[in-house]
Amino acid sequence: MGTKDINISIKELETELGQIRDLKFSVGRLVQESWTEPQGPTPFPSITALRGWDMTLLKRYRPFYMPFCDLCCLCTFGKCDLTGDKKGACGITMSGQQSRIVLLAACIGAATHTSHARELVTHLISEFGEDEPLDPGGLSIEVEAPNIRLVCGVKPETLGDLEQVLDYAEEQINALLASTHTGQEGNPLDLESKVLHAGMIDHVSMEVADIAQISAYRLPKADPEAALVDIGFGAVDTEKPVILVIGHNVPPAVEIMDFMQDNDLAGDIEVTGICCTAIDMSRYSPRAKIIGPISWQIRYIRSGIPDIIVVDEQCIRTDVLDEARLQKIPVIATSEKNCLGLPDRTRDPADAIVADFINGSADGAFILDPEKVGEIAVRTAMQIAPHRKRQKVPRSLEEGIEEAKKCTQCRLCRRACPNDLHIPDAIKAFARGDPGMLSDIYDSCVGCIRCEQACQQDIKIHSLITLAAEGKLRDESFKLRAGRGAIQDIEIRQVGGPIVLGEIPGIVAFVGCANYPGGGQELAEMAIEFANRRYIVCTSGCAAMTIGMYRNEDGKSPYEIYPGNFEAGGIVNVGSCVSNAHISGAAIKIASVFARRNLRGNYQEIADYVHNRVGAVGVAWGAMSQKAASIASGFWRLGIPVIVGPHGTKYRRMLLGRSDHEEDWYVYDARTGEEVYVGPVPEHLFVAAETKEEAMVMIAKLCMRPNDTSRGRALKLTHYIDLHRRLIGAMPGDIHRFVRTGADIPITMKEEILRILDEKGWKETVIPDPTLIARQKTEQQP
Amino acid sequence: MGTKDINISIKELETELGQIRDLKFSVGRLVQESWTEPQGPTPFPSITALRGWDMTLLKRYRPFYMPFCDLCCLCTFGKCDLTGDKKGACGITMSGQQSRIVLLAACIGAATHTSHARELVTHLISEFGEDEPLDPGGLSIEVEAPNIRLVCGVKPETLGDLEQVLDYAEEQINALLASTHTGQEGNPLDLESKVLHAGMIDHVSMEVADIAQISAYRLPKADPEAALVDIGFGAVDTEKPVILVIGHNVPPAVEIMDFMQDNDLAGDIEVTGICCTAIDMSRYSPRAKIIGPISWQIRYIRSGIPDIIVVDEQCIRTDVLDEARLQKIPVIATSEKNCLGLPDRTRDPADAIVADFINGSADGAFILDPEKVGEIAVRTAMQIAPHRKRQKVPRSLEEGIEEAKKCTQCRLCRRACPNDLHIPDAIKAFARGDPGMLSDIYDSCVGCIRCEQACQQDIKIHSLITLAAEGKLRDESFKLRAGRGAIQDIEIRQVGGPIVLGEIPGIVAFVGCANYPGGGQELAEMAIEFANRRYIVCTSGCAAMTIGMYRNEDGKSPYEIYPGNFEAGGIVNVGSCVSNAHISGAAIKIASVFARRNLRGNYQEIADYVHNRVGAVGVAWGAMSQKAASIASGFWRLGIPVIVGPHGTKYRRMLLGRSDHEEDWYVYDARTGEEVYVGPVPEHLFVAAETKEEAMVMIAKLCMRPNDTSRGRALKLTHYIDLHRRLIGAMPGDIHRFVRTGADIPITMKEEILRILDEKGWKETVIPDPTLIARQKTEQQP
Amino acid sequence: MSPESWLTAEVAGPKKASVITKPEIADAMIKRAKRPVLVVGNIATEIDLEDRKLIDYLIDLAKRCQIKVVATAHTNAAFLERDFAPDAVMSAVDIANRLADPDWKGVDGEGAHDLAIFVGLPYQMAWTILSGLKHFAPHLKTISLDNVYQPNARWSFSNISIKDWIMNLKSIIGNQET
Amino acid sequence: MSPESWLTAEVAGPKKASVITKPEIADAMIKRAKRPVLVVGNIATEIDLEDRKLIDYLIDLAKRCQIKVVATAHTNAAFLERDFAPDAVMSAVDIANRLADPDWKGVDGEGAHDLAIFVGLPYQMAWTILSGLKHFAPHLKTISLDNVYQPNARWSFSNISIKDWIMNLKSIIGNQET
Ligand code: SF4
Ligand code: SF4
Ligand code: SF4
Ligand code: SF4
Ligand code: SF4
Ligand code: SF4
Ligand code: SF4
Ligand code: SF4
Repeated sequence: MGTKDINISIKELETELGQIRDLKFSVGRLVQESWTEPQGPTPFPSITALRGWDMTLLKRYRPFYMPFCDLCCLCTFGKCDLTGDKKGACGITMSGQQSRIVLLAACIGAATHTSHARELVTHLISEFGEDEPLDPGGLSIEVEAPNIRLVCGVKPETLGDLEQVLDYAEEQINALLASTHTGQEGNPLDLESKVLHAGMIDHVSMEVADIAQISAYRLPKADPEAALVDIGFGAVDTEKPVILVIGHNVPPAVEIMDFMQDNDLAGDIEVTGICCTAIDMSRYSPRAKIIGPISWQIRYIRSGIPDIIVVDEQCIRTDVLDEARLQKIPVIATSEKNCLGLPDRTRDPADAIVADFINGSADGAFILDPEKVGEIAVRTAMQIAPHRKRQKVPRSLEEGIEEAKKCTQCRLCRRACPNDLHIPDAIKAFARGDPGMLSDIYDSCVGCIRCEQACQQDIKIHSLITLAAEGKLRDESFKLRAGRGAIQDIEIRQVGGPIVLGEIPGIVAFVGCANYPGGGQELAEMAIEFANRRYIVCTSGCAAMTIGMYRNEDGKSPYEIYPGNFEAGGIVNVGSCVSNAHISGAAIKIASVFARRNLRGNYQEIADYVHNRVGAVGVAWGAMSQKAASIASGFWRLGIPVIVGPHGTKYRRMLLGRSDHEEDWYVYDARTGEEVYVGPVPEHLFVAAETKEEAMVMIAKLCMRPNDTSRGRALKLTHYIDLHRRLIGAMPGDIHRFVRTGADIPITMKEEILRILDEKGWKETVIPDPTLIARQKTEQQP
Repeated sequence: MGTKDINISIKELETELGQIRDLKFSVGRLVQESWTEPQGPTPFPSITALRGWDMTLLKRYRPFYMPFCDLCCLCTFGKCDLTGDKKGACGITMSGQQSRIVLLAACIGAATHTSHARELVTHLISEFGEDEPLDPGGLSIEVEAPNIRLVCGVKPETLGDLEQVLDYAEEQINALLASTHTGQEGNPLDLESKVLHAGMIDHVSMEVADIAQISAYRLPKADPEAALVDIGFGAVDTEKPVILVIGHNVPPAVEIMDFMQDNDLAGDIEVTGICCTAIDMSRYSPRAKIIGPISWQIRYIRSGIPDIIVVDEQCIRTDVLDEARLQKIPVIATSEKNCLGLPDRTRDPADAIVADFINGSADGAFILDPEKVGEIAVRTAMQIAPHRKRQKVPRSLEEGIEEAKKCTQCRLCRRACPNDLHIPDAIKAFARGDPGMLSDIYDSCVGCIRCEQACQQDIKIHSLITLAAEGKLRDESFKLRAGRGAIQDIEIRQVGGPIVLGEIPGIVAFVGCANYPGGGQELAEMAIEFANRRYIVCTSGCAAMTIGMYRNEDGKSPYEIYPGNFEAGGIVNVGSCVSNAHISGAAIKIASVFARRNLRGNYQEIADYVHNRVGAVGVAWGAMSQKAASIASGFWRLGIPVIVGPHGTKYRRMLLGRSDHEEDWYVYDARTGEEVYVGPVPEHLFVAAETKEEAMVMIAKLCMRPNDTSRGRALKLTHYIDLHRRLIGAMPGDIHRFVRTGADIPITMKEEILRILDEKGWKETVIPDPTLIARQKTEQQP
Repeated sequence: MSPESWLTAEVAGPKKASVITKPEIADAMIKRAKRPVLVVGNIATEIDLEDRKLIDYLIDLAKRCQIKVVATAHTNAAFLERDFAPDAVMSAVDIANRLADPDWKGVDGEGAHDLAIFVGLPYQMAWTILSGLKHFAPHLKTISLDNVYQPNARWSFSNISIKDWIMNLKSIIGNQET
Repeated sequence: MSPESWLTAEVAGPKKASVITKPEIADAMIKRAKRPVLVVGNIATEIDLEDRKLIDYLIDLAKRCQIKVVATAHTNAAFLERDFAPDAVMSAVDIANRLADPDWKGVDGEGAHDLAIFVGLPYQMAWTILSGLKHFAPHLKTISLDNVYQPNARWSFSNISIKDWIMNLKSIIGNQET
């Protein structure tokens, strides 16, 4: 599809240049003229073009479905009872239904990034022109768009070139979404293959969005030393006017900062942000301050600190207007996708809108012009701030305690809390004057206020929690390394060998949302553990923020301790959610920049390379959204495993390998064509861990790859065994599956392991040049 | 967005023609050069461009939400309990959640038609070239694409021109789908506005699909006398080899018929179809035979009649392969959106595939080449048929009765039946040898086999039903007028006046799926009732089939009795689901061809015209799917009300007017600028009727419009009152709301009505030149 | 007793109807209501209860305790045949939509209803409509008098036999006389 | 009694766990099982029941009726501290995935388990995992021994107090002795 769609044929054209007859050309082909790499087999792949590869993965990593409901309610034939082996009125089975829901989520996620990219690219073109060159990394980057090159087989050079990529993405998502219609695809594996397709498209669109904004807004260009920026409640100077931006699409925030700059107000106003817009504006200007991830919305608005709130799109609480109204904070909605029911004042003069905000006759406006938003936000904040009345409720500890006394101990709050936190006990203690338990709850609270919704006494539970934890809140002031964007080609060249040979034990990417089962600290601990073990730690989005909101005894955040380089022991914040494309991009670039495989339109071969050689693992500990689902899907299609927290089981299915099924773990040896047993590496493609301890052991385990050299494998095993011993107790029971030859055995544990191998009847095998693609077995690999 | 996306700018281009520098042009603009109509305010409208119009409608027709579940389970923050006034963890309210689900359904529906159109257009371009002219109606049609012209502001002339329209549709759907992401749009009315946008896009895409296939395949071109084709089980000559096609995308079926034609087999094989592919292939060749709507799938496959089954996309039972396997019928899947888990044999030689089907080594194949499918289907059917073994189960009445005796009267079947049919009683009677009740059930059974799924005794209930009704089944042989496609401009000119003045009492469109609450006969009765009353009756899709599956005392089907002209008393089958665009198109053309309003990019004005003047009502009595949701949404945005059956309440909400709120029913009088009370016309935008009687009375009522002349209104009232009296008993209680002046009163009932008006304190008002658009009130209308 | 939806898949929850375990419950609710309304769907004209139709019981009920009656669909015709004039004729979604409006003045224009009794609608339509009221009419109590469990009503019978149903209806009607 | 999910929104149905109204029920199921397995999640190491931890009760249970034990997450460490070696250490989804496979030979390689007892997993994770087994392991019976209702198990306690829980656990363990 893709390029074909934008073939253009003109019979006759009169322009100022003269008349042309019968001109035919294709934009896609033009763009490629300057690129000599030969086209691979699947440029712009259709929704089934990579089905063969998907089935290869899915044969090994079978879906284990965990229905989140016994029913299907997607059409008016329903609801249909799908328990037992019942089929719905359309014939669908429970497994089909679950994978259909996964597909729906992946479509929503991919559509969200694609639409975000579309809006951003359209805006940037209108501002910078379609010829604005793409430059995500200056001289240090030659492969500027690994996902786009790999998937689409084109090499985008300007903002305008990105449009055809988005056309393709939109077409694909549309076809995938259509597949979820009642009476379309019902085969679970075909639906799963479509999920993988959605994920792949998602990474393409994320890449579009991020390289567009990096290029046009001059965000850090693959800079390992991007600035350290402020993060945390306590970092805000509340004496100044305060603007709050929430969401994922940065233009309004950029315009706010530009307006300040142009009017010499840069030091006078605090621009604070939540979620990815916060990350992206801190990439634009290190003066911007990040409050925290998604879960900080309620507590920050209720603090009464912001003087105006600007929301764009995605991950914004839909009740932001209600909460803001209680605090009398005006709200500006700036995205067509999130209008909040506000009146469209795009064409009204800024003066009028500011005046309405100040005199309180308007509590919000929908304004589709980022520049105007910038002006209005700044002017409103400046004018409101001096008269700002803090509305914090309850106003004092005493008032809070009085409120807590209303509690009847009905436990409905706890039964509404996704983390089953012991709220009633804590409220009881608080009512007696002891804020300790409630303050503890703050540490694992995801700020969803479901507890408040459930409380029949209308106790503002979340407000009490933040009241009890006020000291902690005020103390939240940390440093985050601004999102650096892509990974440099040179970094890839340097680590490519050690990674592929297994001598850097792995790349661990902590990504995704903040639906943590036990607080954000766990995430920071994990990141630190693996950085200390000299894995390459990558991060993005809410996870990147969370990792920054932690300090050691010396008061330093991980970003102040570990370098931002893509190297062993680095903690690499690539940026916002859309920057995730640089993580998949790095894996792809290992295949291309380091291993010199052809990239262009050559998805299957590259994925096979990554799956068998690049010991990367994604960890989405608080994965919550549909975007998180599509991001994960994109990693899966590249054969990169993803670990989620316990809430991740609500995504309806895992993709689990069976280490005990020996027949599943054969690969072709590209050198000999033989099939070789390589053990369960990586064992799973999508798996939920119950606790951070389990997650850490899993990370170490899932970094193993068939291509590991013995030195590499021994190193990886050392980490795996060490973590297992420390966190789970005793040696792991499956070591024999990961030792291929005697040389794989970590020297320090040689005897013990040899004894185990003996018990298990272990047999030595060979280390192949691994591939899952049958046709590749006869080709010689470089 | 739209055109902007395909602006092309080339700095330098070397072609065989020479070198060009700095060429810039836009395809959209080019296409428009030949069209002199001035561009309206909203060509290629963005997702909020028509928000103002939507809010005008939604203010009058407020959503009444009927949640289908107390929970939201869309992300891993959930499930969230939304009862009471609880908000979800993302802040969404129950009403927001319901409209989000409606939007999700509308997106799936619109994506399905758009993807269908894309697949079709891509295929047709590959076959006929992008320059193939669009010609949906020969000389009788000038406005070839009313929806496209209206929405996009472009005038497509060739197949290739349709691609930019699809690009636009895909972009819009993508943005709408993104809006459903957790933490995006949560305002119910904004979500509803987006639903309307999805519906509008849906009609554009349906139009693309149908005018493309009409043009390329030379389907009937707006022909009121399109052929009468066979429909029904009994119309099939089972002595011949039988091919069954199921779905919505006609190319494989066309290739089947072309292969037969090219090989002189046209008379030797029966090509039979279910769903819209059946309708569309009967438009291609009147030899094709239609079995029936979606609900006939199980009974027909189980009959063992088809020798091979070819499925394409949409509304295909996902268990078709399981059912076919039981009958040893091979299945060919032909769409990327519905692969059925079958091996991809697109590149295998036809001989090999046919051989595998014949010798039974393959029970299905996925083949992405319609031409190859045509050959394989025909050859397989020819070779299998002579050896066909009927597998019908149970094989005899006796066997069936034995099976019925296993029944324990547990009632689980009835509790699984969407229509709560009295299956246990009927099975009991059948076990005693009396098939009567079971045969009665056949009449209202929608063929979903949920009863069988529930039965713990594994009784093949649906098979017993068809066994008991075998006589009826064999007797199903009727005539359907093949889908004529568009409405001619001349027809529009002729009926435009009478419709707008109210002198043709209304246009009633029976459309949509077959999820009938009480059997298809009700639909036929309704169609006949309104044709007899000289309304213009339109139909499409499953509804068109159902209306055809009925005969009067003389053995004639409605299509044999009523003309196919778009005129009072006609029954106009426009075609398959995508042909619905011709029904909205006809309403639009009344505004443009008849009333000469500017069409181009002028959506709001035209919708306002249609809403206030064109007495059209859609009836989707068995609406089931997400497509039905998006089709209805497209009608709503034009201000055309839609009635659904009782199952339609599962779409989660109605759009209901409040006849008792006088303030809701004012319009501007374009002549005077005054606001005038016009009564609740039409009273609702989306409403479910409980029974066909209620539906009929509602149809008559919802055809009234502010613009009706007194003669027109009197006529409409006559029908309304007459139907109300006959079906509901007594005079309707709201006549006073519909009488504006004495002249509106039907003469025959003058006294009685005057008395009622008197009792109600009725006051005379004026008949305005109605519009809901404030700015229009000062303009003089033609 | 864990009442189950009659159509197996139409599960509801967490907010579910309390079961009318004995007629006195319905009774008390009707008595306590200031402005009850009875919404009768078309199936009431079809169901045989001993030698009468369901609708005949409902007429008794309406008369004896002066409940306003709304006839949906074509149920009105059956009422008229029995010389009983419902207070309003309205589609089921229309009456539900009005009931959800706390400012609506009721079928007689004299004030909002505080109790709505539903009976005789198709099961799934009653399910969805009662769901609408459950969620959006907090000021209103609802009772289903069908012989099947309607989880979205405030009160409902569980799935009971025709015999029990008759007994219950008779008892409710009878009690209201006293 | 209509058992409710502990987390209010995690409603299930139509297929729902039967309630263990008295310990004898669990008892009988365990006795009847040929190859039971006990899956213990990390929360078992945290919950205090009188002066012991939940895990201590589970060790008693496993020992006295010779049930194979799978420790998920880092629960193994707590077992080892107590000198009890679980038969397998596995993630919760891993053990569930294997249990759903009728051809799996069990933690000891000697044959498929016919009963899986779950306890100590986070509520929502137990909910989803038990749902997976409910739908895809028709050959397997499941019991939840947490003190909250787990609708997707075959058998579960309703939401009971710690006191009742202790009593029940003791009774089950005790009964197994005899
Ligand atoms: S799938 Fe979700 S919305 Fe539907 S019935 Fe189940 S819990 Fe409710
Ligand atoms: S999509 Fe299928 S399973 Fe779901 S409600 Fe509709 S008919 Fe039932
Ligand atoms: S706000 Fe915190 S304590 Fe309240 S329900 Fe959500 S996570 Fe639990
Ligand atoms: S819901 Fe409210 S009243 Fe009940 S225990 Fe929680 S805080 Fe107390
Ligand atoms: S990481 Fe997740 S929650 Fe955070 S901003 Fe991104 S999508 Fe939203
Ligand atoms: S989308 Fe909102 S309401 Fe739905 S499950 Fe997620 S947080 Fe809860
Ligand atoms: S197949 Fe017919 S009888 Fe059976 S459940 Fe469906 S509609 Fe009812
Ligand atoms: S489900 Fe089966 S056994 Fe039960 S009543 Fe129906 S036909 Fe009889």
